[in-house]
Amino acid sequence: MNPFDMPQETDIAWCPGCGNFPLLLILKNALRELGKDPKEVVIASGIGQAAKMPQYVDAHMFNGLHGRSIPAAMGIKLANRNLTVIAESGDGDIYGEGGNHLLHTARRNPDITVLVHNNMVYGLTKGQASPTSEEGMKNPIQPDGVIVEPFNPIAVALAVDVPFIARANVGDPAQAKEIIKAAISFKGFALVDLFVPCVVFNKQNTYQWYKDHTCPVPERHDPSNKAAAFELALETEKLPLGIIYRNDARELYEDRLGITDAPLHEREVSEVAFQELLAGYR
Amino acid sequence: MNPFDMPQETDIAWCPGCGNFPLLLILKNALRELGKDPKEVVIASGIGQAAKMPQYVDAHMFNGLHGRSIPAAMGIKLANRNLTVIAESGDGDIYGEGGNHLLHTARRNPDITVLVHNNMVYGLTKGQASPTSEEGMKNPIQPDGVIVEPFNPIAVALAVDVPFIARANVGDPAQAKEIIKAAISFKGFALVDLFVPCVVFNKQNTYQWYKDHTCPVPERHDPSNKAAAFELALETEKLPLGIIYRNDARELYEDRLGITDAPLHEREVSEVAFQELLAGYR
Amino acid sequence: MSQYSKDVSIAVGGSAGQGIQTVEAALVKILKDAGYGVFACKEYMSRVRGGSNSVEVRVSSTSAPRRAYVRRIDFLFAMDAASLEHLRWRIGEGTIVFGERAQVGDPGPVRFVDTPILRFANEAGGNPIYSNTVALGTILGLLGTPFSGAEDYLRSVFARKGEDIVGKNVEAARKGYEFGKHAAFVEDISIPLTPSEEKKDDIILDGTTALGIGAVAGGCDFISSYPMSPATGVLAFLAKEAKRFGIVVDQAEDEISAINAGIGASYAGARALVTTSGGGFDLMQEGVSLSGMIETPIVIHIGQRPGPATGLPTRTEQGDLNLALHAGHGEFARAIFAPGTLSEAVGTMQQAFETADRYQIPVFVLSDQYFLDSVTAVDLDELPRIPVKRHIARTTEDYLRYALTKDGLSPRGIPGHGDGLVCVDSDEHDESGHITESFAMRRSMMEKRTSRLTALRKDAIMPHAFDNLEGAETAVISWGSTCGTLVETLSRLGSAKLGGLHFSQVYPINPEVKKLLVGKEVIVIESNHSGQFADLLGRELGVKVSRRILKSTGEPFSVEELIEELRSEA
Amino acid sequence: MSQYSKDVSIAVGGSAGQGIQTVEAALVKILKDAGYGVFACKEYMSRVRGGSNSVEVRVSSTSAPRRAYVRRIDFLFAMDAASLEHLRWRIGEGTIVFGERAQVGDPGPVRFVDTPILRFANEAGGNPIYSNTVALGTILGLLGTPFSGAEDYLRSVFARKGEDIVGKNVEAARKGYEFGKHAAFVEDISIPLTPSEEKKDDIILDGTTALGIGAVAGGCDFISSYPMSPATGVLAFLAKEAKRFGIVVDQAEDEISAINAGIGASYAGARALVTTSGGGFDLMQEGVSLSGMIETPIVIHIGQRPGPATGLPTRTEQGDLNLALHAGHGEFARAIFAPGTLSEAVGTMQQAFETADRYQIPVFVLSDQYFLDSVTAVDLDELPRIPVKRHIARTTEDYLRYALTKDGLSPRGIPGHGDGLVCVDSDEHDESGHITESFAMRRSMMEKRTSRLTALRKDAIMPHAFDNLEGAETAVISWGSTCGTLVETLSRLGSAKLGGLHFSQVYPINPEVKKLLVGKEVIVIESNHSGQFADLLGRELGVKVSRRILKSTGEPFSVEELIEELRSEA
Ligand SMILES: Cc1ncc(C[n+]2csc(CCOP(=O)(O)OP(=O)(O)O)c2C)c(N)n1
Ligand SMILES: Cc1ncc(C[n+]2csc(CCOP(=O)(O)OP(=O)(O)O)c2C)c(N)n1
Ligand code: SF4
Ligand code: SF4
Ligand SMILES: [Mg+2]
Ligand SMILES: [Mg+2]
Repeated sequence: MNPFDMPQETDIAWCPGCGNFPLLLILKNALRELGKDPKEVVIASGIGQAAKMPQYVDAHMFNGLHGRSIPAAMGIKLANRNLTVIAESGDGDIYGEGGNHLLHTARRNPDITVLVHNNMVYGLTKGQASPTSEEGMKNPIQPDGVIVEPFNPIAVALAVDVPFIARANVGDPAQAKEIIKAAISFKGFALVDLFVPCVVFNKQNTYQWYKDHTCPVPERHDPSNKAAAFELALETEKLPLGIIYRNDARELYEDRLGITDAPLHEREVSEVAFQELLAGYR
Repeated sequence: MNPFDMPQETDIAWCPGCGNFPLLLILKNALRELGKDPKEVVIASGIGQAAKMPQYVDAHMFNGLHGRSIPAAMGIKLANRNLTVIAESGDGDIYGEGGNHLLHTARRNPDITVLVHNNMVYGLTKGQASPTSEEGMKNPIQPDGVIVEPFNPIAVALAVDVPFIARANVGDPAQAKEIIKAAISFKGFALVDLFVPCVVFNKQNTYQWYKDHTCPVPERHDPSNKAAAFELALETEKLPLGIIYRNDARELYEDRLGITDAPLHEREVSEVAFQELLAGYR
Repeated sequence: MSQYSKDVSIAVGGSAGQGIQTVEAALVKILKDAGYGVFACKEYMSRVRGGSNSVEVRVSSTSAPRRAYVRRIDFLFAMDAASLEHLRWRIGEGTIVFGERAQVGDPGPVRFVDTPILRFANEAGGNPIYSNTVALGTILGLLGTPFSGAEDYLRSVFARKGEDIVGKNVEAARKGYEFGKHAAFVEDISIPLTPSEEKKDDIILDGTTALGIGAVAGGCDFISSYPMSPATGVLAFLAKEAKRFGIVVDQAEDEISAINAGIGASYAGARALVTTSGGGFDLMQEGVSLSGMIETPIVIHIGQRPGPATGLPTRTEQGDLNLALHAGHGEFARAIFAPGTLSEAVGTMQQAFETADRYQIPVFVLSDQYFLDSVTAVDLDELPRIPVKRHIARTTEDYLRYALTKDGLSPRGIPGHGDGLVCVDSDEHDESGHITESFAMRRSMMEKRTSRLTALRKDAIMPHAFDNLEGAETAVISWGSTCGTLVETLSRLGSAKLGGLHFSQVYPINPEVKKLLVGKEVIVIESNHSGQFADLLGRELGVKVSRRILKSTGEPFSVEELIEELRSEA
Repeated sequence: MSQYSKDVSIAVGGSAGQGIQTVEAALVKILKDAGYGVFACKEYMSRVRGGSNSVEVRVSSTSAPRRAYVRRIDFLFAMDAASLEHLRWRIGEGTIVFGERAQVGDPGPVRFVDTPILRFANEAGGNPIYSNTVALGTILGLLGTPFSGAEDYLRSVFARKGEDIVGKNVEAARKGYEFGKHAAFVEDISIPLTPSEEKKDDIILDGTTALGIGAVAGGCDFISSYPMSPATGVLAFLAKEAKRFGIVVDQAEDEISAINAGIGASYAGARALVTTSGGGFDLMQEGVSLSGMIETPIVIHIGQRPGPATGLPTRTEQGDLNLALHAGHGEFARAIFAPGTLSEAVGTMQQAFETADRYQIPVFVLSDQYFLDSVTAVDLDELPRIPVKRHIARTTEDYLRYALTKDGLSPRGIPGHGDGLVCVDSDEHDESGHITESFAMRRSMMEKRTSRLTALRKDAIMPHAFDNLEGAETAVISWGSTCGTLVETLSRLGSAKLGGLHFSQVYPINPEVKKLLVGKEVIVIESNHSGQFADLLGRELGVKVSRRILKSTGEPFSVEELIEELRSEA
């Protein structure tokens, strides 16, 4: 029994064989192994197949708008920093619609974990190209195949100095779990790009494809070396899996904002301070 | 006389000493030296001090919404590829509000030039921090100084594979002009980050500061080497000026879309094709 | 009188991925070609596999075609137990349920025909995927249409898959067909509908395709959009036709980009379209305001679905009229269309481009999931065509984009077409399109941008009156997708007291409409919670609406439901 | 009667960067402390340097304070030629223009007092920047208030700049003061206003500060916003106070982020605010819809300015009422406030948080540039205070976020506070907050989200009646920022036929309001083009508005203008 299992049987809306199933298990195991209590965990998601994840995890859920899981997660964290806050959604949601939030929340560095289910396609809306779709992939909006370059999330994350950047493949659940654990444990903004096959709409990036096109981050790689990490990010033959970049030295946004352990809803408006404020306008 | 000078005297809304004045001259000179006819040039801008630029250039103007100059410019280019299309705005506009469009338009690679007046501050709205403001800069919203990391436009542009990336300083008008000319001449999506001091609201990043904190791109730098360009982008002591990255091999979005030289407004709906279309539903 | 004398209502229920929509498509085509009137609609969950979805196909004569959803099911084909449960509330006295006991389990207290769908599929093709074809055959057998129609259809559809696949499909269909014929005999089913002999020149469309064809006919040059149900289909349609017509199709990174690219393209002379649903449209509103300010046309299709927020993504609602009406900050002119039939869809989409260009404004076309997914045959002779006039002026050297004129409309120049410069500005601007802070100019420009509303109002499409509105005591009003349901309802109620009025343009409203309503009670039918069009009628015409019949569960109105609601008024 | 018997209207015109606003601030403070009633407002161009801006300061008695913009200028201080041109249309018979001929050039046919502003500045401080202080001194001299007030003020303001600067400023002021006294004598100016002796416990606020203080008092814990004129001030105010009160202030990358962060924070228990203007608000609308769907409170301040699009960024308008009313796709409950006085601003901002939390909805506070920049003294004894009740429930293990209740309101739990889990979903959801496709549940949840409107309506703040509305034939209605102007207009018209009614809550409208209007003609004053509140009165109460007095040039109504408009009705 995992405390994050739903208390009752749930009709899961994913297709049989969908990569989201293994990831659900991986996430729940990671949370359990970290010793988390469901009551301290909030999963904020957007909209998409990936974004349904929190529907199936027994924890707090904020299932918001397509593309907006990151600002919502940040708001939650700032209001109560005792919570473990995960933002979780698909590649279309976080890299496409919500791309601007990724860029700028990284600059702030709140202690939240961003899990992106990267299936290189828009699953829920039935097979349009996502930002990470490979060139040439046929889809309803580009019948002759994708004619734009894919988005490189690792490179972009490096460029905006995300202090924890990793990539994992649900085809290797053990590694994926450890990476997710490391990301959640990391104090700061952590991004994990997860390869999660869509078996219905992406017939080219299959479990096998991900197996064939990935390799572990080279052992000699120093994750604190950003330039080296960028070179890894540019690899196209075999996409490196593991922790690509890590910088433990960045200060948290919460700390820089002077946020204490007391959640905001416990804050009281000091009458003395208020009278002082008014006095300033006498 | 420059054909891009306004036919009548114009009340320019910038402050005396503003870096936008030298840039206005630089841009008009660049356009003249490229032999452009005002009737073939469209400047699309957003909102901000920078975005007022096309108000003072005698060419076609699309002064649209804050943050949205890039999609507008792309739309214009796709509708009539014979036009020379420039998207021009401030750092807040293009890197902040409009960050997502920079990311994803780069992936498409339309033949437009993006000129960002980077004054490291929100000028028009009176001195709030922009994405490129330095940490610690005092401003009305962070009275104790900026507490987030600055946005690195060069690094981000590299991460999304912008095929022409350059940086210039209006303090060196000759170089700035040449770079702008190169960017406009470049066949593809070109980004120029321009250092343009705001003399009113940014008292730390002055003409002198830019002079002291910049250096030319090292001569040995190979602009076709993306990893090397990324290392240059990470420099913080002296910010390199010049062409940082250049890749002439990327195909244009216009070409990949099959757009011809005939502007879209000349397109006619072929009745034969229309009848064929209908026949398909018989 | 036979229960089938006017029409037969067939429902097929199954899970997503089972392909029940292929049964729908086949039935519609085969029956239309056989000389019947056909209508189909569907309802489905927001999932790619599993769940319970259904299609409804109504078969009628071509002289009295049905064009609306009915609750009643005559033949219910349940492909699994869950879909039988899902549709059970619609099972009535006349319903016969067809399904395979092994799949469906105990069907409960219903008239049930154990139909060896899976067995036949395996026998004919060695694969459960032939189940749909078996069901198709069975239905055609029940209806007693010639098998040749099915055979021809299957041959043409599967031709490129090879003779083996064709053969298996035909065989599967035939097994079903024979079973159906036999079942009709056993169950004493006889369908008195007589197919028409006359060969009509018609095509089969759904709402999405009709709007897409309208866009092509309307000279749409450019579309940039971001996928969102139920509006993605229009984007996909134009993508499919892009090459044939030279249309530029761009998948945007978000809705903000989409509308700004559209307005950019329109500034440069293209007829531009965006398609989205309520949530995505929210993000486009600043763009709508820009279009209003710079007087640059843009056509916006909103495929409505139940909100707020994500709501029910695959269901239907007419909840975004107020949104379109007030979208974008500030005040400026606009027009809103809402087709109710597929031929209106083809027409209003063309009209939308014409109106947008003529009046240099943002124009909306509102549809909804029910409408977009509804299928009927459309007579080619009646297909509306509006010539593409570009309303673009070649500029002279002294060109002023916002030259002040009597009617507020300045000749619209575009860059690169003539000797002038075309300057547009989201700031308040002068005649040349440059920024101004003059209050006098502001006043003139506000007047300019809003005064065209008078002409727009006079030009507004008159609503379509039916069922003898003139003589009726009460006008029952529909807009957009509820049209078909109201038409059938009133014709079935057959009351002289009730007349119908359908609006395919909902804003502005032609002032002449007031005359149509003088002295009548007014009832408005809307698929939303508050009666947004009823409010609008009050605001625009001062018409008092005496009753609002509203529904916002995510399902369309059924004819039965409307009949029940209106019986007391009849 | 002296032209100054009720009040003196002083205008100072100069270019941006010349610091005329420091003159305004000084005048208001010194005159208030001296026992006068004061009001100030400003108008300025969208530029940081140059152009022509002006401030208006009205001095009155404290017993009959003025709180509105008048066109009339008694003393016009022109710091340069351009500002004299800029304000020339407001020069009337009684206007005396002060300025230095060397700066202003030929002032034209006006009553002109050549005032050596620059010369004195150079003499006193060796620097033109002392010009403002000279002007300040001159005004005080004209008014004949004791110089000690100016001296005290300058000492305290410049204290941290050192004795030298203080001394130069005092000297500059003194030179102006002496000149002003002399000019008053020469020009035969005598001001009959007597300052009040009574020391009131009051503070000086502008609209921005009043809203900021209201937010602090209302328990605002969190604000995330993106700068946009004229709404940025509220963000800057809270930023300044963040440390003192432990408020979290986040500058967002865009407005979409701002509202989603706000709703996230609110979900986790914070009272959250966003501040923006129309264009930025457009981008927040999907977030508004989310707030409605997940029943998570959020307070939204819209500082209105003239649209569409960028419009006139530093000017004023009330054009976004319809926008707020219909913002966000789908249907759900909301409330909209629009304070008309600074003390109402303090109060309604608190009420906004209380209403948002109590009803778990998005709540709007509408202001505009004119209001945000208007300054008056506010009596501390009358400062409205509403206790901060959080309306948050500790959850139990079986907690259901959307438990169905009679009034549609479920106890609001937040994560980490109790034993339950708090699940919210932008999809249609069941009581536990998980996604559902049940139509029955949809119906219940739509009912739940909208039925609270009944209670909201009953709780709605009643409008403020004045000028003997009860006995009047005609009710003249204001909402938001036009309040002060209407109050002064009616009091000056002094007609028993006209009564006033000011709405500080514009939606929903308390049904009791209808009684106040029974049998009366209704006139509505609005700073917009179409009369949006007049439409709303029609929709909400069925009230027929007989006349709309509208203005959308970007300027506020002046009292004179309203008097002219209403004279025929008086
Ligand atoms: C503002 C907005 N635009 C569009 C949509 C429609 N939409 C829902 S999910 C989705 C894409 C899903 O793709 P992704 O995020 O990759 O998730 P996946 O389904 O592939 O897991 C889209 C476009 C929406 N809900 N909201
Ligand atoms: C949607 C929207 N949000 C905010 C604004 C207000 N605004 C106008 S310009 C600007 C920032 C300007 O900064 P930048 O782009 O760096 O240009 P600069 O003035 O510094 O040249 C802002 C926040 C707006 N016009 N529209
Ligand atoms: S469509 Fe793809 S991503 Fe969505 S549930 Fe099915 S397999 Fe998974
Ligand atoms: S505020 Fe700064 S950027 Fe704007 S015009 Fe003045 S100096 Fe230039
Ligand atoms: Mg995806
Ligand atoms: Mg800037």
